[in-house]
Amino acid sequence: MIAGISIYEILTVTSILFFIGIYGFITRKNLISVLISIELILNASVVNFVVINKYLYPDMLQGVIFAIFIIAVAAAETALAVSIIINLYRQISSVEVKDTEIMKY
Amino acid sequence: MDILTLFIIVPVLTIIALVFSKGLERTRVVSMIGSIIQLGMAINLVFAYFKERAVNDGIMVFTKDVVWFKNFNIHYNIGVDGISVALILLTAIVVLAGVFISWKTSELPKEFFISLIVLSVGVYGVFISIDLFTLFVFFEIAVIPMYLLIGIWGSGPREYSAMKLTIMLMAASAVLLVGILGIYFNSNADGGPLTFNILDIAQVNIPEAAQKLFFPLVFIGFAVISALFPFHTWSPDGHASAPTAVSMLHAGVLMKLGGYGVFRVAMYLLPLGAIHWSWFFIILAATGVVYGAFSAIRQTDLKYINAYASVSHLGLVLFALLTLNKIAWNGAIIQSLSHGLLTAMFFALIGMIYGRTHTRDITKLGGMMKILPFIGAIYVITGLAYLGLPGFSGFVAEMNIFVGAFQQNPDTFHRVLTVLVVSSIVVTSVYILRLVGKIMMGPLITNDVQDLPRATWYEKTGILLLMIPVIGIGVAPLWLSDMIMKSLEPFIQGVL
Amino acid sequence: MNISYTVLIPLIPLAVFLLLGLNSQKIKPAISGYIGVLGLSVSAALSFYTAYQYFLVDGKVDDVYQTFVNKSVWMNFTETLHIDIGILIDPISVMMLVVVSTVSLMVHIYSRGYMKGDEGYTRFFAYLSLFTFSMYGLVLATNLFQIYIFWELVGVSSFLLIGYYYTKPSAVSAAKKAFIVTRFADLGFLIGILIMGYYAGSYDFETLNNPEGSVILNGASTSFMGLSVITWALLLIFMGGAGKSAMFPLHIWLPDAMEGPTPVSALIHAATMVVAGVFLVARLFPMFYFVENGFALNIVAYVGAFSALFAAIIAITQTDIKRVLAFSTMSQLGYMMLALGVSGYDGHEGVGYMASMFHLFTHAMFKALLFLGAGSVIHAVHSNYLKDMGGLYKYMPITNITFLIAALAIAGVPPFAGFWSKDEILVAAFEHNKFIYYIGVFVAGLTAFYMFRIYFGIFWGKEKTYEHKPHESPLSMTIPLMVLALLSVVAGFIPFSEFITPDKVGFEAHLNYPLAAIATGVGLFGIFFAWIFYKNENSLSDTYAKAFGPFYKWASDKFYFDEIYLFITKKIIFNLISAPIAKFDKKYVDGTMEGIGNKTILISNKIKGIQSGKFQDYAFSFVMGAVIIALVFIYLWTN
Amino acid sequence: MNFSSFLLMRQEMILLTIILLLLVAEISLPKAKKQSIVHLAIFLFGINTIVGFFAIETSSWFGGMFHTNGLIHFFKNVLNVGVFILLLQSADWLQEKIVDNNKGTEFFILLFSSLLGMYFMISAGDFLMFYLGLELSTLPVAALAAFEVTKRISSEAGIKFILSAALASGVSLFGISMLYATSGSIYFDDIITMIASTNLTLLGFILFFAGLAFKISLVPFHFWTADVYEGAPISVASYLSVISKGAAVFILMILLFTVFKNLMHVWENIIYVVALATMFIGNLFALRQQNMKRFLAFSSIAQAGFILLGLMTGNQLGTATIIYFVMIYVFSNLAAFGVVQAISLKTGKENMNDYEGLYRTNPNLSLVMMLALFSLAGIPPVAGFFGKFFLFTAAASKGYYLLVFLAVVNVTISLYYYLLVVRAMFLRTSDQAIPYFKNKLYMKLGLLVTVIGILVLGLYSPLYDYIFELSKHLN
Amino acid sequence: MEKYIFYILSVIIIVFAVASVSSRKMLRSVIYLLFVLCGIAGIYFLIDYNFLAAIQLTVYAGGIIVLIIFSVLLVHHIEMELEMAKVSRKILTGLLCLLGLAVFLYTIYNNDFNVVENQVTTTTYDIGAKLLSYDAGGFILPFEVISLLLLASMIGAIVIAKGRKLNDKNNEAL
Repeated sequence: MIAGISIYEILTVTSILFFIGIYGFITRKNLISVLISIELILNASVVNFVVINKYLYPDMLQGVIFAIFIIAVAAAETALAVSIIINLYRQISSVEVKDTEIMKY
Repeated sequence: MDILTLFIIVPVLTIIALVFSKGLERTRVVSMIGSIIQLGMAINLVFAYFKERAVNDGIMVFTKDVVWFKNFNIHYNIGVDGISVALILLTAIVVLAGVFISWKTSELPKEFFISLIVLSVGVYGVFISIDLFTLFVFFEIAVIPMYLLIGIWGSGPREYSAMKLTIMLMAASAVLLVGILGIYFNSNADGGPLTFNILDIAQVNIPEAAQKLFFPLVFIGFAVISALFPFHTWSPDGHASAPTAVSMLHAGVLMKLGGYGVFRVAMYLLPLGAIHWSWFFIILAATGVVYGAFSAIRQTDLKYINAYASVSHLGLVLFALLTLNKIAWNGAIIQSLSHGLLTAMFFALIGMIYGRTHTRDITKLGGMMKILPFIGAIYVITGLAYLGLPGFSGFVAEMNIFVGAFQQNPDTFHRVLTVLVVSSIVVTSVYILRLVGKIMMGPLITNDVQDLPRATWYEKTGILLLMIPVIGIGVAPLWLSDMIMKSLEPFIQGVL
Repeated sequence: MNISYTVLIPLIPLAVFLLLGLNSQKIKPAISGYIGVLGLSVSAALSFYTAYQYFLVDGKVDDVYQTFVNKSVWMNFTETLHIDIGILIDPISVMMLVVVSTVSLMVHIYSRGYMKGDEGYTRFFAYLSLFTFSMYGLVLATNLFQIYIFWELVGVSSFLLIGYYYTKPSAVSAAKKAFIVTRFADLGFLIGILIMGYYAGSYDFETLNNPEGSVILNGASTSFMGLSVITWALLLIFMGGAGKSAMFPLHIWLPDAMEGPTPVSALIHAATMVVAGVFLVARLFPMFYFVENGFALNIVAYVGAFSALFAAIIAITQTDIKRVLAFSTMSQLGYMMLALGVSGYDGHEGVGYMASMFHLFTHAMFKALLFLGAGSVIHAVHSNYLKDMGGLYKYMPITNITFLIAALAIAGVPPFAGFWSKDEILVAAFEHNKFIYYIGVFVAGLTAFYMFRIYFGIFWGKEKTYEHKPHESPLSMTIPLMVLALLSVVAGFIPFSEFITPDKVGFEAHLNYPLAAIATGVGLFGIFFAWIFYKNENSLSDTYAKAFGPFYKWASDKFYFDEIYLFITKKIIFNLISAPIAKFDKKYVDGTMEGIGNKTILISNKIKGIQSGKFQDYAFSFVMGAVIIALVFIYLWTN
Repeated sequence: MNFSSFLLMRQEMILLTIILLLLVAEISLPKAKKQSIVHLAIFLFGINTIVGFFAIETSSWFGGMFHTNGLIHFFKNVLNVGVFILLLQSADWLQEKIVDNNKGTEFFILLFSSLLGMYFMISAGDFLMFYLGLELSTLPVAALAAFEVTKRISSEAGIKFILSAALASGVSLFGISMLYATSGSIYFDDIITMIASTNLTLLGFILFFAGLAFKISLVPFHFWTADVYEGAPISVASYLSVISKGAAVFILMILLFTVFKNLMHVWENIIYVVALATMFIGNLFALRQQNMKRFLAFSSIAQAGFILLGLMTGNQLGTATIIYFVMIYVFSNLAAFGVVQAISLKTGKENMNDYEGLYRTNPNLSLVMMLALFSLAGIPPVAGFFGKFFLFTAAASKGYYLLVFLAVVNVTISLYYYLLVVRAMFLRTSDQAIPYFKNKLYMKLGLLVTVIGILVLGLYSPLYDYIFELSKHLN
Repeated sequence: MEKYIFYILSVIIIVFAVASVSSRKMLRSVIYLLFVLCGIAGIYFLIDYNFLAAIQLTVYAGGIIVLIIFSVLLVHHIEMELEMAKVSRKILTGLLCLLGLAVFLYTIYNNDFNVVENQVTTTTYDIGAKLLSYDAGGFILPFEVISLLLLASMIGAIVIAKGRKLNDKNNEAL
């Protein structure tokens, strides 16, 4: 509990964070930047879980533990994504999004 | 083994035998034997039917009921009445004739005959089904081999025609499916279980609103395959591109499924819907009759002429069904048989002519009677039979339809339509005579075709197979019409 | 009277037809000719025997000729409505049996000579047998539907025979025309039958024709557009009859039908089939007479009268001798119709009916004779045209004499057959309708004129140069000529009124001398003019033709009726109905179906851009999809 | 917690064991014998598949985190059979292309991990297990999609897939957090009792649904599908379209029918719209595809749309029809992919016009393909017809006649493009037709099993009855 | 007091998040992300989830950020400026995000949260006990599963990143 701060305000912040992530995901031109945006999105969810746990259901730790798992999964995801990006870079010497558009229509 | 299921088993066995038969000759012989057995069974069925009818006065005889999907109450439920028996006989005849006519098929013959027989399985299946679901299954089975038959062995724009035909027919059966589901889910209106059984559903009072909603769907779903105007355009292209035997089977048998379905499902199960909608569809049907006939006048391709003629003649079937009258219905069934035989004969003849002259363009043909006397004579006879000359089956059918149409609904609307439809007999004679006059009579168009091969034994056999019942029905229609009339009794109750 | 044996009369020709038709390639021509003649002889003998039995031995009960029926059901509609096939023996059917048998037998014999050497010899006899069978079936019919069935069959035999020379385009088109025009007329017939079946509840002649029966008594009860439905039905049925009997305006097929072999013209298009229309009206005479006071019958009278006049005028101008005869036939058929139209029912009132049948009978004899004679001439000179003929009397004496007899008969010169029958017609017309009577008299004059025009043209006049020297026809052809000539002389003396009347009670007919004198005078007058114009080649005819100016031209072009029909068929049906429909079908009906398919593919191509290959676009859609679903289903569309 | 509970988790245990055994084998097998890793994997997985057919009882473990019952067990069996067929079909490819590169074991481990993830996902009793299962089933597949490291399109497919999947799971997680906020628990059993139709719940549900819809490739969450299928190795595309989609459908169905049952009045509308969009978009795009993998991708999107029809009922009938359809779909689609795989492996050709004249040279393959396509199109008497018919029946049972009508319109469109392939194979002849080749045993077996499935599944009604019986677990 | 800290943290989070998704320099973008993550860790501290804050800092800041920086260094020159999206695209995306945000916030603010006043302190022990418990409310199963997940991702990452053995048969790169 943060004194004087209601859950609404925190959720507002996470929502904004979430959409900033989405904005980044859609507009960034670099695969790694996109990855960064995903971290923002995931973090928004993580904070949500933690805050909801704290504010609404403090006696169970479900939210917190969920958050821990999300962080772990995010790490795994990032690692895998980075490896694919690097592999792609080895092939075309580029990590630009526009170079991943040969399959379309 | 039960007498009706054999109609599924025997063709399937034939297919299996075909799969394992090697060489052109053996393929032909196997399919011929298979088809002859079918014909034998069909003839046997007619006699068995009469015998059974004497002791059994159920709506359907030889019924057999096996639960299939019990949760949907889907049964493998079969049985026949006089109408199905007649149509099964027609199918057997046309299939055998088709096998004879396509004796010379040399490209992928095995596949050809297999597809042909698959088609016939579907048709038999529809005619013996009492269960809506099985009926629908067989209906679709009958349609799909057409794609391959036209696409592989056809001529001209075969890919286009095959696709068009398949898509339009499948679109229709898609509509039909909705209709069938509608019927199914209203089959518990009186508190019973949901059922696909046609005879059971007929006892149920399906709410009028539902009938009005689903009748058009079921009707159109079936009628498209009977080339209902304006959904007939698959038919000319399809026929024109199809190989001979396929045209025969298609026009001769497959298109009959439409009328049969309309009668057996749409009219029987949704009588209130039929009464409500008949005015609309009867306009379409009558338009189709006249429209098809006039279109046929203008065509120059033999097969197109026949295709439009079929539009006209099958329009007559639908028209008759929609008059909701027993005599006309009787006529409709006989017309189905008659048209099936005659149009098959026509297509067979066209195939023979095409096989010899390599053209179907009537402007390039003339005076064939001189060089092909047998084919020419049969062509003229078929033409005359087609335009409803007494002594042939077409006359019997048409007179039943006309008399029937005149009996029911003596209001101006129906009268005008009836007169319009009756007048199509003149237009029919115009295009038939134009055809006969152009290609069979008159001077030989080219002199380098003085010597064409005469009709071979298998061609003659095929033709005679079709000709005999045409004359048989034409000369002595009473037994057939009695058989049909009796079977119509329960069906007409609903719409009266 | 036991009539069961009469079944054989139609069945024998049928058997002959099947025998010859199925084996046309195998049977030798000579043999097939014998088979045909033999078969028909038996039928004819049976017919004559029937006539003898019926008229003279046991056909009458209490002075009324009885109707004998022998039938069985062929097709069931309802309990009461069914089509029967059977045999009906009454005065007119027996009379028709005699006519058909006689002429057909003569034509069969004649054809053996005329058709010799033709490659389709067997086929020809098969067709003839088919026709004869159908005609027997028609005249013996017990009900409307049976008559319609055989009506169609005679139509098709006519088609086959006109198109006998099927490699000749003109023959083919004539055959087509004949079939289609009569088929059009039959459409009316059929609709008439349907109406009759519905409102009268029966097709049976006995039921329909019964003057005390419910059909006639209640005939006027249901009306449609001011007329009783039964009248409508009768008019439509008459339309069928008019088509077969070449009444104006459905006559156009008859002249063209002369493309067929000449014996065929004699048999079908002069003596038998074309009178089917007259026979049909006669068959339904009580209905025509009683329903709505004979309204329909009046129409018959006027159509007949007009046709008689119309055809006679055209006949004057034609140069093809067979066409002249054809128009003459049409004219005489009009005469018969006219006679029916002015007839009454009871006793002597029925003189018109009697006269019509009488004329039908005599006409069959002398018109068949005329055609066969013309055939003999054509056989000799190989041309149909008057301009190729002349002075044949010395080469063809028998033909000449028999033709003259026939011409005199048709001209109404006593004591030849035509005089008697035509006289009775004029009497009937005089008694009922003066206007029609005048037409009748005028036509009688015209008839004599045009008939002698061709007679003189063929046998007299200037001799033309012939490629082969003309010679008299063989015996097989001249014997029928002589037989028919004999009949044309004596037929007039048959006391027809004893046998054939509307109410089936015979009456005594006697000559009305003033009227007979006028008719004969007019006929002789016509012959006289013909003699002046055509006995020797001169320019008088041309002068007069010029005097009539355009009228002559119109008449010789048959008042452009062919052109009108051509216009209707080619321009209207073919170009204005069929062609647009075919185009409409291709463009709009098919186009719509195609369009649906093409549009689908077009849409498919149009929207391919959204699968852009950029996963960020995909993400955009993803988020937008989620947001929009949320927006819509949470806030906008809640239920 | 005792031994019997492990027995109830035996599918997972065996699969885990297989993964470990393969690791051991990788280490211990000499280089020359690397090829036999494929045989080993297929053999081991075959055992797993067979063991799966032993019945299992209903139970719940780990405080409700892991459920199992006959139905869930059946789901797993369907997936097993699918994967087994897939392995048979991919065996040649693996031996020729993958094992040579020393990546055989990794392939199997990744594949089996992913399958294990699906097991957990289906058996999940809470959102955490669900989430982990989802990720476990997705991440290895991303690696598999990028498996052909020398191919650019493979890497492209991999990166597209993993980034899109990450976004999807991110969105989904945000939704789950909202659901957690309103219901106070991540356990399904608790949520069922707590859930109320508040707006926040609905928003959470929709976000969560978007994440799952991504896996099933529902419009508008489907865009990755075609690109990834095209770029990924055929086995992986096949896996994605059949197994992965099937598992996602199962879990979606479980969640909708149990957890979100109370929201049905909302989600049935959503499903309605999404189903229509999916069918139309899938079909319209499939119309113009030339690459067979892309073609099948869009076709599978359209099929997903049909599946949704069954969801509309929310009852036992719907459950049964969906399972039945998915099962048939597994066989049909695997058959189609199998043929594409076989041809691609021998000739490297993947385009539709390369198939021209195929029947003349390779009749058996063409027939298999035709049967598969007919089954997908829903032509009797092959199984697909029955599957579709029952789905439509299910939707119609709730009165959604218009939806059924539009669906059958789509069936017609789909028939058109399926026939395009049939046309290429049967109707056309070509000079450059793919020459005759013989398939190896595994491929033959793989195709044979699918064909038997396609032919028998529809006609053999007791199977449906059995599924219907099982379906009561969900309702 | 906590209130203001929260506001400051929020501002940090949002500002750096925006900066992170709009920076033209790759490396800076990553560093901004680090600030965001640290800000979030701060919030965890604020609500007394110290363990979680620690994980956030170690796993995220220590693990993921490093991983990303590595990859950036592998594929980029530090100075290289990033290409930016078209303005129209930015606006469109921005609008979409605003719309989404509006829907989210409207929904959230219209929801009554049943806030429980509490000052419960969660110890690391509690979390550890939960993670290893297989009773109701325990998380042993996910814990095992995530290990598998990590293993699988690791294998996946390695197998893809370990580079290719140049092999003729497979040299069909596009």
